[in-house]
Amino acid sequence: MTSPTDHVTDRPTAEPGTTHTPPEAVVAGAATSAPSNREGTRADGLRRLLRPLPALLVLAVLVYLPYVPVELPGILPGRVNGPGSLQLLATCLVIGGIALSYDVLFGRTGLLSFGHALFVAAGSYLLTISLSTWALPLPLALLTALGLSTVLALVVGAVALRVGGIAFAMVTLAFAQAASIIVMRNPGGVTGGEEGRPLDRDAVPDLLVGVANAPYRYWLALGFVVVAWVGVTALVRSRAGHAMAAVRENEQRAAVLGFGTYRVKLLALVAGSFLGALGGVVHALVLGGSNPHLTTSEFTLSLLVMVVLGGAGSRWGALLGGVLYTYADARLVEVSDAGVLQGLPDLVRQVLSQPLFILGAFFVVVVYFAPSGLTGLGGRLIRRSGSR
Amino acid sequence: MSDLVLLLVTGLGLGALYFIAASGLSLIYGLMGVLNFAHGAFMTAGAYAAWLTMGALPPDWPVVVRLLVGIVAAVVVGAVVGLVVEVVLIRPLYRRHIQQVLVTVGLSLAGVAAAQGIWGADPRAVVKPVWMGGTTDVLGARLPNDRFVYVLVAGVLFIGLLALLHLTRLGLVIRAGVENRTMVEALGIDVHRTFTVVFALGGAAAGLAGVLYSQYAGAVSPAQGGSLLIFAFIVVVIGGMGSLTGTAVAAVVVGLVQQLANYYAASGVGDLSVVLLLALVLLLRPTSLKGATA
Amino acid sequence: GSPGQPGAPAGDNGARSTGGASGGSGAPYKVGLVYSKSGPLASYGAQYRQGLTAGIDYATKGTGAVAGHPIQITEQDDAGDPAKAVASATDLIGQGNKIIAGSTSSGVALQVAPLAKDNKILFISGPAAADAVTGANRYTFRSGRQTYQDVATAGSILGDVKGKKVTVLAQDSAFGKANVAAVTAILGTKGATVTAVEVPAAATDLTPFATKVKDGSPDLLFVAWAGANATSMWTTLGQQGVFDSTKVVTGLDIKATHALFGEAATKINFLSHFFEGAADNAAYRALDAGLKKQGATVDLFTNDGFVAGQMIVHALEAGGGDVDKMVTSLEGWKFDGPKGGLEIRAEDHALLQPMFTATLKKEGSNVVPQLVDTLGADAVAPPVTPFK
Amino acid sequence: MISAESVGWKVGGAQILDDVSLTVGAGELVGIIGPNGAGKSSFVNILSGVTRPSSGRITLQDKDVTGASATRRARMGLARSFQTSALFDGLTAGENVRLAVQAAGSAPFSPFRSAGSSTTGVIDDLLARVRMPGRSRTPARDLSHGDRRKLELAMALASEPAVLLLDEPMAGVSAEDVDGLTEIIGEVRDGGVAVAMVEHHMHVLLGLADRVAVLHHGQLLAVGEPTEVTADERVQQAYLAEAL
Amino acid sequence: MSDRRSDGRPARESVSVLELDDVHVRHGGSHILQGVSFEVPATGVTALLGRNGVGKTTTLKAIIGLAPRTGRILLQGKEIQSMTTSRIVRGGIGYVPEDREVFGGLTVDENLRLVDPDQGVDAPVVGRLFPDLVARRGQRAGTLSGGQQQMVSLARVLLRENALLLIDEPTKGLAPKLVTEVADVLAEVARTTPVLLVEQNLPLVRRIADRVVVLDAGTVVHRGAAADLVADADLTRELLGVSMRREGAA
Ligand SMILES: Nc1ncnc2c1ncn2[C@@H]1O[C@H](COP(=O)(O)OP(=O)(O)OP(=O)(O)O)[C@@H](O)[C@H]1O
Ligand SMILES: Nc1ncnc2c1ncn2[C@@H]1O[C@H](COP(=O)(O)OP(=O)(O)OP(=O)(O)O)[C@@H](O)[C@H]1O
Ligand SMILES: [Mg+2]
Ligand SMILES: [Mg+2]
Repeated sequence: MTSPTDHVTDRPTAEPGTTHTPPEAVVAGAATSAPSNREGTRADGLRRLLRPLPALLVLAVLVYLPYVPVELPGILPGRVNGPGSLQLLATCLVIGGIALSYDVLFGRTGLLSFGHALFVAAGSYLLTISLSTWALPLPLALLTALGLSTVLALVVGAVALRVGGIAFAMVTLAFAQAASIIVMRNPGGVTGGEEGRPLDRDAVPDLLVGVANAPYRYWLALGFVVVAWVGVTALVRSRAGHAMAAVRENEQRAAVLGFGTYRVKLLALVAGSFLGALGGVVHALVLGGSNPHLTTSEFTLSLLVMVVLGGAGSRWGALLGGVLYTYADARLVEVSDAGVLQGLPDLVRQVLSQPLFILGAFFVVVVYFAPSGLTGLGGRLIRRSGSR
Repeated sequence: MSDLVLLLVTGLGLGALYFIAASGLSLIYGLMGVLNFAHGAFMTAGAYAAWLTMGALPPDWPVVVRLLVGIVAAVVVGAVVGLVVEVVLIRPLYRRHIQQVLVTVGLSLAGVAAAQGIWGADPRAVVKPVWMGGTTDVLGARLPNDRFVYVLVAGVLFIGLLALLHLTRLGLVIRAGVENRTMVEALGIDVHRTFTVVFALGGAAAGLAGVLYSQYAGAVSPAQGGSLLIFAFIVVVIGGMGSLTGTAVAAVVVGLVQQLANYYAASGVGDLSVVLLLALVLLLRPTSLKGATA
Repeated sequence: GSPGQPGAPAGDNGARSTGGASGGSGAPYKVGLVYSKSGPLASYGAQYRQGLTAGIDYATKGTGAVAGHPIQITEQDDAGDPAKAVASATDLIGQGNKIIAGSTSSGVALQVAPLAKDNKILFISGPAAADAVTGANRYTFRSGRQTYQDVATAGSILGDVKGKKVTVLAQDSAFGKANVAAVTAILGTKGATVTAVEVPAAATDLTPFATKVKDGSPDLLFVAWAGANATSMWTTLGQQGVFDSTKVVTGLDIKATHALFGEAATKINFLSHFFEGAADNAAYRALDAGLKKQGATVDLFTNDGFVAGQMIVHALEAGGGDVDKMVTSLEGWKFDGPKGGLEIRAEDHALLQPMFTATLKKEGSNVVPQLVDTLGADAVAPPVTPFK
Repeated sequence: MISAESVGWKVGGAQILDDVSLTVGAGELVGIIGPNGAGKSSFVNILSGVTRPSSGRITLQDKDVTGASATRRARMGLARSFQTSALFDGLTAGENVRLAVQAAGSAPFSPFRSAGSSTTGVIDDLLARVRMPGRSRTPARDLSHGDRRKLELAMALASEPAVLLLDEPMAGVSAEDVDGLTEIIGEVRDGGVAVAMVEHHMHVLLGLADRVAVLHHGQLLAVGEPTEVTADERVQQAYLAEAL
Repeated sequence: MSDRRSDGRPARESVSVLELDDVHVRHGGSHILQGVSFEVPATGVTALLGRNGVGKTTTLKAIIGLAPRTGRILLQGKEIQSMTTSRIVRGGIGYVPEDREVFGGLTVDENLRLVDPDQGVDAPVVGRLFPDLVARRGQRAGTLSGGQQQMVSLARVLLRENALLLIDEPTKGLAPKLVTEVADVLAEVARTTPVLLVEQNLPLVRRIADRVVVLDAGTVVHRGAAADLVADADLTRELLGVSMRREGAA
């Protein structure tokens, strides 16, 4: 009972599946820390100008990374701008962007979807199939992949949103599971079953192929994150974004106020799925193919984990969660391999040599000590040091 | 005819297994409002506990006796694991449902990985009493004997849990705690102890499910619990989240549908049947599901 | 200063010599391994790795070096996940490894193979059995057997199949489907009637499928099964009396699984790629001895690692660091592996190799495989699949 | 203007409402009283579209809305408050009101119109009107019970509705503020809004209501002038007794 | 109208059952109770008054351990400020929360059996005060009307012997007739069990309260006999914004 409980509610929420969003991260406009006083409009204006600054700084650094020939032993494989590092970072960024798209549903609208993987996979597979089987030119393939995925999202959303709460989670899970089964069955040889389907190299620009071109794939991934970030920001700041927050907090009340809750939820689902599908497309380009891991419910579950890890309902949170999770998943393999373990008793070593064990345990620790996500923890530390 | 009998009986046996796996899940969901993703890991723990115990006992003891001791070990280990997890991990996250769920997600990852690290990823064979491996001829169908055991155990478990929930004070407190723990506490009831008891009970049920499933599969493997957990989830959801009777009915229905679809329908449909059933139930009768309109 | 080429290293491009194996003084030859050190196929991966060590040892006569250049091996774990494998392979290629070997799972092999072509490096696939690896591209080779060879071996067990009924019991997956296709292609053309019973991945109880098999009363049942519920499958087949009327054939997996056949063990006819005691020649004895040194024993995939080691050394001897020369030197190469005489077919890089049939015999509480027959490489050779 | 024509509602075998007809005209305030469990809240739920009646007809602005959703009715100018405060708990009081203002403003739903902050003045104004100034930045879940009730009222008022349904707006409001809030509701009515208001505080209704409807066991026991109704013996017996 | 309870015994003679000494409650950034001190005598009704949001409910929650508090709280001389809620309640405090908080999924009877496993809705006190509940014993409490839920909430604490009752706005949402009845019940209960009552209904306070404690912005601004406050119209207006007499006349 001495856990960090800074926003305990007095009334327990009995409903499962409802989100506990930290108050500081709710509706746009108030998304960044609420200023304690409302002094002058000049200070406000300045603040508004400065608000995107951290994001732009981070972006600038990220854009420059492929020119940084520094070695970070233990942190990245080889040079920062080596192909291995850039490939890893690109994967992290793509997944981070996808987590961001998932947060549109989960963190912003309170829709616990277990089927987000479906749309990511749709983007990825449709691109691969358009290019490799239907031999469409790249622009047309992109349009096909995104268009069909969006239509899919509309159809699935229209059906699944007829129910709410856990039932919604399960219906979306059912759809995703069905898609997963279909992909595994390799209909007409287009998906490659559990072995996945590599992308036809001749169909994509040379700049995206080959180890030497890792920087371009990295920038592509970064570009996707920027698009997702801007998209989510625009959405959240719009009236629709406010309506999404309303639906999340109290759906019945939102309906009585005159928000078309069904349409708001459908919009959130389609918008999130569109960004997810875009992520899938970029994922296919970065990895050079589609693999069925994207269709599994474990993937959706890991998206949920990422979003919560970073902090639901905050752009930084979702992105950071996605990037960190992917990074940890990839790099823990090295840690568990490390010589550090050699001196340990057999049993401990055997257990610690499993990357998933470390990831799971790490995850428990984060949830435990930063219940409102890593960004929530960061925010709290900043506030604490600020008030001293 | 004999085929149908065979399918119905094995379908029922399958449903029984699903119910045993789902009952602990349903119980914990009932009180905590938490879908326990670590339930699969609990089952795995039970299965390995039984496997180790049976291996440690003198091989000249009859298999049945070793199995019974193994089952006791599995149940005890399941209960202890549940108890420890509740006290150490779940309790401090009091009232944070999502976080509690996430802790169990982390546990499920770590638990399976730990088992894999210690005993390897490959399945290990378990011994099975000869009678359970045999068959009984009924109407020309060769019915595997172990299915009768599963049905029997599931039935006893169902009645026991039902009695617990509706006839005892603990059951009343559990059902009240589902809705509003603060108020239960404000009525002078130590709800924490109840949580712990329930988690231990759920863990024990998981242990039981784990050992029975390993008997069914003829082997233990780290991912085994997880594969059964998927169906347990589906059963709990179709059954109406936390309703034990619903869970029981859903388990039988899912078992039968799966079995019949696998035989009579084209391959592929059999695979989708459970998923389709789930979607159908949810879309046609969403209101019958508690928690559906959260 | 102004940034140079993205992805370029800081100073000169010289290969960093971080020491290496003993016995060489020249710059090391770098070989990258991408395989399953953790994840579901970790045991296959471990065997492969043990075999590889023994193979390199054997081929370099214990020096670990080729013409004075030590072979420097860098390992990366893919945990069976193609996405991780692609990232790892990119990293390794980026670090200057001209040879990549490994690929425990078919999914990984099929996604890494295009990278070999993109980046013009040599890829020697490991235990992955997918037929599609053969003929994937000029840069891709394999050191193990492929599904076609398994099935052809099974066919031999039945003898003359003309007019016989053959049923394939397979999982509804790419692996299963490949087996069905192979059986239809091989035995169907020889006059057998082939039917398939496909088991969906989500099936828990296998009674319906055992019943279907029995209803068809085939002469030969070919079981293509990979996965944890094997015991349950065999028990069910036994309970429904399939063994009483039908000859049952399946592939013999690694030792650890032998106990899982339960009561059915002695009633099944096995086709085998490799097992302890299957062959005897210099290479086999070297493998055996090499494994003993590592505290391991001969098992299914130690062969694939050993052969990979032989191929790596041969390629380096002939080509040094020149990939094209290495490729040419491997094409058409005939040599003795632990299984016997092997040949790398020039047209599609299929590895032509002998195959075995076996039975399991009870020895105390253990079961051990007994060799029944050895099939010549020609008898089971797959048809040529030219490069795309 | 809203009216119910012989509305009935049955649930689980129990007849909760039975043949209730009531019309509230523009600029009229009708008080709804009755013992606990008489069906008042159920009636408000049916008028606002939160529940569907089992029989009868609802018309809103002369259109039949019996089958229309709560959202549709809200768009047609109906606003309501809940007996148990239904707020957006995670949002601040100000954001709660802002959402209510916006919902009203965007009759044709326009996803990507910017939310803007032009509403800030309106929000602070409304919060001041319901006697909770300076509470705008408090998250709704941290508000005291009385303040939640007031916020509930503010949100109902925010959309400048044509028809306003209030379910016990004064329950839990401090004695000091009751008069002020009563006055506001009176002003709204005077502005031409049709108001129906469930309330147990008789002294509030006596001064405010044009007519009072009494529900008893799901049936309309009496409708009429406040003084007339309170003088009715049956009403005295079932409901009022000795007022505190 | 009397400023004494019906048995005529003045409240101030009794010793206190509950004592708050410099109790603070902080929530996140806000300091909600800023040093609240008062005593509740061992008999009669003590009314806790104040405008909306001044901290009345928080005070009750602090006493029973539902709000994080510092300071000293003594129940019958024993410190309880560091005990868990369930222990405090078992120590003899009954609590009626302001939001009713009945268990919606349980039947009326089951709601009551949580407190009194043996009698539940069959307890005489329920039959006497709330016959409506007896008639609805099998109905799920979630489907009860607001007022009916309030009855369940009240009945729950009356089933057990308590050293002290904390009751938060019990008459909110009750029909006038029922308000009168509840007032009588409380007056009767208070004869044996002291009651700390939060209430906005001033006529009711005037009728049954012996003493008053008035809060404003998290601090106690007035303590005294109910009669004294009622008599002083200016003081009432200053503390509560209205005059009790005018209200009563309405
Ligand atoms: N599902 C149900 N089953 C049985 N009775 C029900 C159900 N739902 C509601 N009721 C009953 O319907 C009646 C009307 O409830 P409603 O909430 O409309 O009353 P109300 O007039 O608003 O009372 P209050 O003043 O106490 O709020 C109550 O007696 C309640 O018990
Ligand atoms: N969890 C919380 N976090 C922050 N502030 C809170 C919290 N709970 C209550 N408050 C604040 O504490 C103050 C006192 O609240 P409390 O509920 O005790 O008031 P009250 O006197 O009971 O008012 P009412 O008459 O409206 O019920 C209010 O200003 C409220 O906003
Ligand atoms: Mg009501
Ligand atoms: Mg209060």
